[in-house]
Amino acid sequence: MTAAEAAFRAEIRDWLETELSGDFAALRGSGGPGREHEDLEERAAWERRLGEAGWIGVGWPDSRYGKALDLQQQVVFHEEYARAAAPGRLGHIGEQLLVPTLLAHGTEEQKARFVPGVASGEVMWCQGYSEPDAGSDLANVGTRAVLDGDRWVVTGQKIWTSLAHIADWCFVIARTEPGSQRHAGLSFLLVPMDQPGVTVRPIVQLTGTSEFNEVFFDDAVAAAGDVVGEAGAGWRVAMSLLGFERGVSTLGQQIGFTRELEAITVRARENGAADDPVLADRIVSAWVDLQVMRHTALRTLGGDAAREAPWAANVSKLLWANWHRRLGELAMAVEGPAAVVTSGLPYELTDDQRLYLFTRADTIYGGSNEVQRNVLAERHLGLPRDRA
Amino acid sequence: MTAAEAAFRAEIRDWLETELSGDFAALRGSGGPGREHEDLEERAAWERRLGEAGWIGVGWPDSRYGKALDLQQQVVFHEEYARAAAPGRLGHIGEQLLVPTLLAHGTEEQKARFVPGVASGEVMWCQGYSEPDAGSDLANVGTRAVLDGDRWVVTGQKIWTSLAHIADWCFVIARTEPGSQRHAGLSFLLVPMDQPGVTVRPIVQLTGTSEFNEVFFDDAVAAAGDVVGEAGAGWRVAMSLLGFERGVSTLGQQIGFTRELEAITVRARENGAADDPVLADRIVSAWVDLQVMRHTALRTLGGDAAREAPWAANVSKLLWANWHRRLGELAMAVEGPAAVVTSGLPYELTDDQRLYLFTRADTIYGGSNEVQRNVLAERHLGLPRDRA
Amino acid sequence: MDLTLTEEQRDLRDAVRSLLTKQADSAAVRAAMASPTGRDEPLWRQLTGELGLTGLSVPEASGGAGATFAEVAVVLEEAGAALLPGPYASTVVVAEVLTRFGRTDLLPALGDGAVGALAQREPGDRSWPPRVGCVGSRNACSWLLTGVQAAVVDGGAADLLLVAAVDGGAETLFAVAGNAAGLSRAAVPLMDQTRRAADLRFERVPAVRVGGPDAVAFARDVAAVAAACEAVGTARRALERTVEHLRARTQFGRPLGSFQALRHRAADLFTTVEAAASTARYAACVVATAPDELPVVAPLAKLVCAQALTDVAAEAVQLHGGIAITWEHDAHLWFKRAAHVQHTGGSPEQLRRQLAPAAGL
Amino acid sequence: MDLTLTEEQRDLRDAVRSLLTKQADSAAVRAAMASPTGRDEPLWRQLTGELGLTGLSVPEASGGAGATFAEVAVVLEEAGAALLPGPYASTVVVAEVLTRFGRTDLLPALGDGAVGALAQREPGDRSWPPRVGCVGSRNACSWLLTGVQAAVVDGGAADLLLVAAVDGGAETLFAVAGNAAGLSRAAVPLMDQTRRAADLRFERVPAVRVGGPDAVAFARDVAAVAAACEAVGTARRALERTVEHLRARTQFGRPLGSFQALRHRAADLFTTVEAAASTARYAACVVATAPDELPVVAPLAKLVCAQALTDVAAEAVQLHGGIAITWEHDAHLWFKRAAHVQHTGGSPEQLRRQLAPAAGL
Repeated sequence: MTAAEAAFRAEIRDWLETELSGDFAALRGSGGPGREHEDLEERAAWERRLGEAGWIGVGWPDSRYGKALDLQQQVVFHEEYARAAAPGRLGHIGEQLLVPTLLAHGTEEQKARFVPGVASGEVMWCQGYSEPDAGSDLANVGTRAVLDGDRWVVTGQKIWTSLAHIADWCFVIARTEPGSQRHAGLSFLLVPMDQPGVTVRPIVQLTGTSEFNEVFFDDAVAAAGDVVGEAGAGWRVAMSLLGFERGVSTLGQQIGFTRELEAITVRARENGAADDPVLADRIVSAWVDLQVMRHTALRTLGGDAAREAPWAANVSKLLWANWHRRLGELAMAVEGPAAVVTSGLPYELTDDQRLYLFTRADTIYGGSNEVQRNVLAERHLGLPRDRA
Repeated sequence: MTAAEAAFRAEIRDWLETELSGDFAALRGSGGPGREHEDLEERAAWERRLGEAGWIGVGWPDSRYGKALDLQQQVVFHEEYARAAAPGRLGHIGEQLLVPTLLAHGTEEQKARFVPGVASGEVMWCQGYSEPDAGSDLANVGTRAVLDGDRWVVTGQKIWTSLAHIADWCFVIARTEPGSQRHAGLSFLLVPMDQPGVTVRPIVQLTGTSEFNEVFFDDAVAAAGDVVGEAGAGWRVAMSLLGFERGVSTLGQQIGFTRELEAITVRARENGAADDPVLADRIVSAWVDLQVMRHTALRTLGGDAAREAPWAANVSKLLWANWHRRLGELAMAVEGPAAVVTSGLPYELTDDQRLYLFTRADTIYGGSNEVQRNVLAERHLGLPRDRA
Repeated sequence: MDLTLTEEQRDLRDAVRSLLTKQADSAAVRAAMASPTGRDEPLWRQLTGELGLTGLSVPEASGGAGATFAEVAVVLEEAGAALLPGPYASTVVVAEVLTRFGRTDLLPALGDGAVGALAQREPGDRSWPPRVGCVGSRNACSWLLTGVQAAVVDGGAADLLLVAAVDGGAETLFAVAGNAAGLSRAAVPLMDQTRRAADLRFERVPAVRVGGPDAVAFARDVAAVAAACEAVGTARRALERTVEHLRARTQFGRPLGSFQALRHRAADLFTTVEAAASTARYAACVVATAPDELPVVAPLAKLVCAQALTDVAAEAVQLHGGIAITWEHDAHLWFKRAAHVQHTGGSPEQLRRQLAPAAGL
Repeated sequence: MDLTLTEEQRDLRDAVRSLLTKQADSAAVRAAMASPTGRDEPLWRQLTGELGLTGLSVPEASGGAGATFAEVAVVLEEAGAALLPGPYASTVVVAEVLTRFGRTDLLPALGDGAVGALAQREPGDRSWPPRVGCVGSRNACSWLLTGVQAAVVDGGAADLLLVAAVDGGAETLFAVAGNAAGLSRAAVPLMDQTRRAADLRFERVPAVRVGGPDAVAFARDVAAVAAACEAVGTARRALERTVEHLRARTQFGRPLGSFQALRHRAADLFTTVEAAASTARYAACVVATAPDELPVVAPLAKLVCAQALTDVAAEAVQLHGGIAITWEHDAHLWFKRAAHVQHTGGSPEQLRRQLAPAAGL
């Protein structure tokens, strides 16, 4: 570690330590997958605090809008953020998906209008991709938008929309060329959420809590200019966005995983589960696989990764989603017969149970295991496409 | 157990005990999958001895040709045969495949001509189904037969033909209607092996030994009348034969499996492998799964099994093939670092190694895992056929 | 042993299935699990009264139907398939134990919907077989029981409890009335909401001795077989529903079930379920006809069937996709039931350790 | 740590791959494994002499190329991919140990094709880390070694042996010349015919002390990393060949690779291989730059990469179908190599037990 890196690390650590000791102290460990329903107001305030201090968009490649840290610094930032158990981000969809897309495909006017709100932590976004009848088939878009003078009129339904209930805007893939098929004729529209034509209905999950939504567009309106890329060429924009998911934040995610595994390991030592050699073997396996994920992340973030590991996003997703799902199973096994009892009525789950239940979503959302395997087989192994 | 059953069991046990103590004593444990190359002459003599005593074809439904034992008696016979470690059968293809096919589809004349030779243990058969370019696709038959006066002239190549090198006859699926496709236009022909047009080339396996062959038909000849069922309607005959495979002999097979597992368990106790709790857990798993196979066999041989378990053949094959393959892996793990050393030059494998290597064939031959899954999905789950 | 169903067993299965299809569909199950008692009272009265299903294997002389546990197993599979909320499994285990140990005099009024439950685990105990913690002490002509039992399924509603305890150093099985003096019961909430459980505290509670270590072991083993049969029913239904989904749902312009990767996974699950079903059936027949085999067959059946359900429920979620993560779909009910079966009554590792001597280790 | 290959490492990889593609194709490998020495002598001379690959990480001052184990790892992957018969891995492990412990004076003539080997297991020992059984005793200015070592890979051909032994109660690493008096070597045949091994008997054999317990541990760890790197190479090649087969072979009128069940399995294998490759690369860099991490990273890399190869080789056989069961196809060579790597140098269970403290247990 260089002195500059150490200093940078200390700076972030100090800042987080200070900020998370005051009003925000209670937010440590709050939010994130499976807990997205927690502390919404306080976490919104935390987003603004991050924005003030310039810690939103640290990896954006355009220094007009953020710190434009180098890769190593971004790694440090995400590691420290995770290590401090700082709260799960509410603004990550804007920060990690929308802004990179705008920086790559947007007009200067769009950048100037939309990026600062994300950077300040004031404006929240959600992602209108999945539809009820589409499943993993993203190109099966039924939502339509018609240009009517100076505005788009949008009609259709999206589903699995994280944080739609707190979002100010939604980026929506809609079919703008009537009669077009599959990937053609789609547009990437920016639609304000606070209007009569938009209805958000939370989806109650198997945990009894909600963090995904159905979003209904019923003659909802977007400004004619609020289309990213060309109208009708939205598929390319939408797909390039998928490439922005994860990346360097993986290392932060792994620190969260480490913390989860440590808690389970400690519990196993306390309650005697670790004395069962077969269960101990499973715990070590989980630890081993976590190290392998770390090595894979290091390799796929290295200098020449684009050339050496073009498959990184798919391999990483399969590895972490399956690992996390197994971790949920392990947590329950370590808990033993007590694992079946919840912590209270009406349906207050334990951490183990929440992990166990919610990690089932990991292998389904964000590109299911099956989609990742299809992509690996076609693009990276060169196997022929399944006949459609 | 009824008194009659006990007496019958004692009769078989005594007979085997007597016979396998004399000239045939050395044959205990000889032959069978992975050892098909052993003691060919002695095992041929054993076949004739079995035939003399009437122990061939005990399950044939026609009492003109054999004992026509009831199901429970057949179970007892196969169990005792396996328990005595009596030699692997050379005549099982004739006994378990050809004769049941003839009894179902053959003419009286064919039955009278061919069944007695099988029953006496004098005449050996092999099965000409698979072809090099077909893989699991049995309908992809390239072997042709043309009727030329009073004889069929057969040309083509078969592969994975067990025991072709000792067989007197081969039943061959050949295309007898030029230009026909897939399942149509095939015939089930009975072809003598001892003729100039037939060449047998052994396939050297990964064990260094051979039990499968390539069989080349080069204007080989069969009598015009030696077609089972109608000419051109051989697919139905060929497929009904697949239904005869296994069945009640499964229980005998499981006794062989039990013996293999017991040997591994004893070895694990001796060499300390059983003191490794994780390895011990694997051994118990293997034992558990063997019990499950036994219960499944009992259920699928029960009175109403045809109605309750029409999937029996596919499920059983998947269970035993995968179990046996895992057993080979377990044998090596129990042996530990010594597992990598063979027992001698040039390439004399240990029992563990032979089991480990040869069981890889279990999930490939006799309907691969993939074929079994396809059949289960289509026929028993009613899932739509993969698009061809 | 012929493990195929008899004509009568098939009729029984069809009748129960038909009833539960109507009376215990998803909406009814959800209503029952949200109700105060956790069960559909009219349905429970029908099952126990009119149909006499909790007394199925009780001798006719004792007011039962005089069938065997093999018939009970048929009902348990259907109850598992429907995720029927209520104490069916708990009650038939108690009835079987009392019948076997000649104490049908202790049977509560099964025809009136009476409930039995088995208590066999102390709080904090994760060993298997469970440590026996309650203590029985002789008191003139009866026994008094003292101790605590954790998360006893159906323990809150039970009219009769069977309790594993120690008496003079030996494991002993006691029967305790649900309304006995000195017994306090506190509901504990379960992740599997189709079940109810309670912590039980015994303070010098009058008890009747049912039997010694063999009774404790028999009760534990029958409970394991019951759990196995229920699990098979749930697994089979979860797979059926998943296969229906694969047939009906289209993606990329074709039914999901035409994708070979998914078809193969469904085929493997089918193999897993039918193999487990064979073992559950065998175990049920063993309860009925060959109880000597039970100490091996019971843990084996629980091990195999709990794992089968775990595998099927997990894949059912994955193969259904996003909808399976929602509260409104039944997949989470199967999945939570799977966890319940897997983590109670011995973990897979513990059950394999229990079976090690049988396996020659 | 940047784990992507440098420009120089890529060039090295390409050069070695290109050479081995020509000189160590399947036919050449089979000829070599059937030959008396078990290796292709001209190729071995070329690799060691002209290219200096066994001395890659030896300092230039000691006659090596002055690179690091990260470069050696690149070659090991290619050797694994080709299943190159011969003592490359054994020799570079010895070179790395002698370099690290400042004993390059003991290095045999690597440029002339000299061979090193590591002996670390007694006959009948199945523990891990292995029991150290040879005994060293001081004799004036030198040591004498007595004991037996089992199935030492390349032990028969080695010009220099590193031997784990006990000296005054402490684990000690000794160097012994292959032609030393009192050393007898007997070939033992291996299932993996691309390797040669020998049982070694030491009777008061003159030896040089290389280091104490840290040297024994370092040697064992570097051997583990070398095995991991080779295994990754073999796994990657086996998968490539399997994918080629899936592309080329048609069944039911379409390429096998268009069947989704097979494509998904290939994709999972790809994930397994690339994840293992990351860990092997990390471990190789640790040997080069951060040996403090080695006691954890080395067993971890061996564990992960041996398992990856085991998985890939098994599926390579299944996905190739019948042809893979034949002697003429290379699948069995991968499969036997997998077994060799899996069962030597610690079983998966043993390696996980070794890692338990690092995992917090």
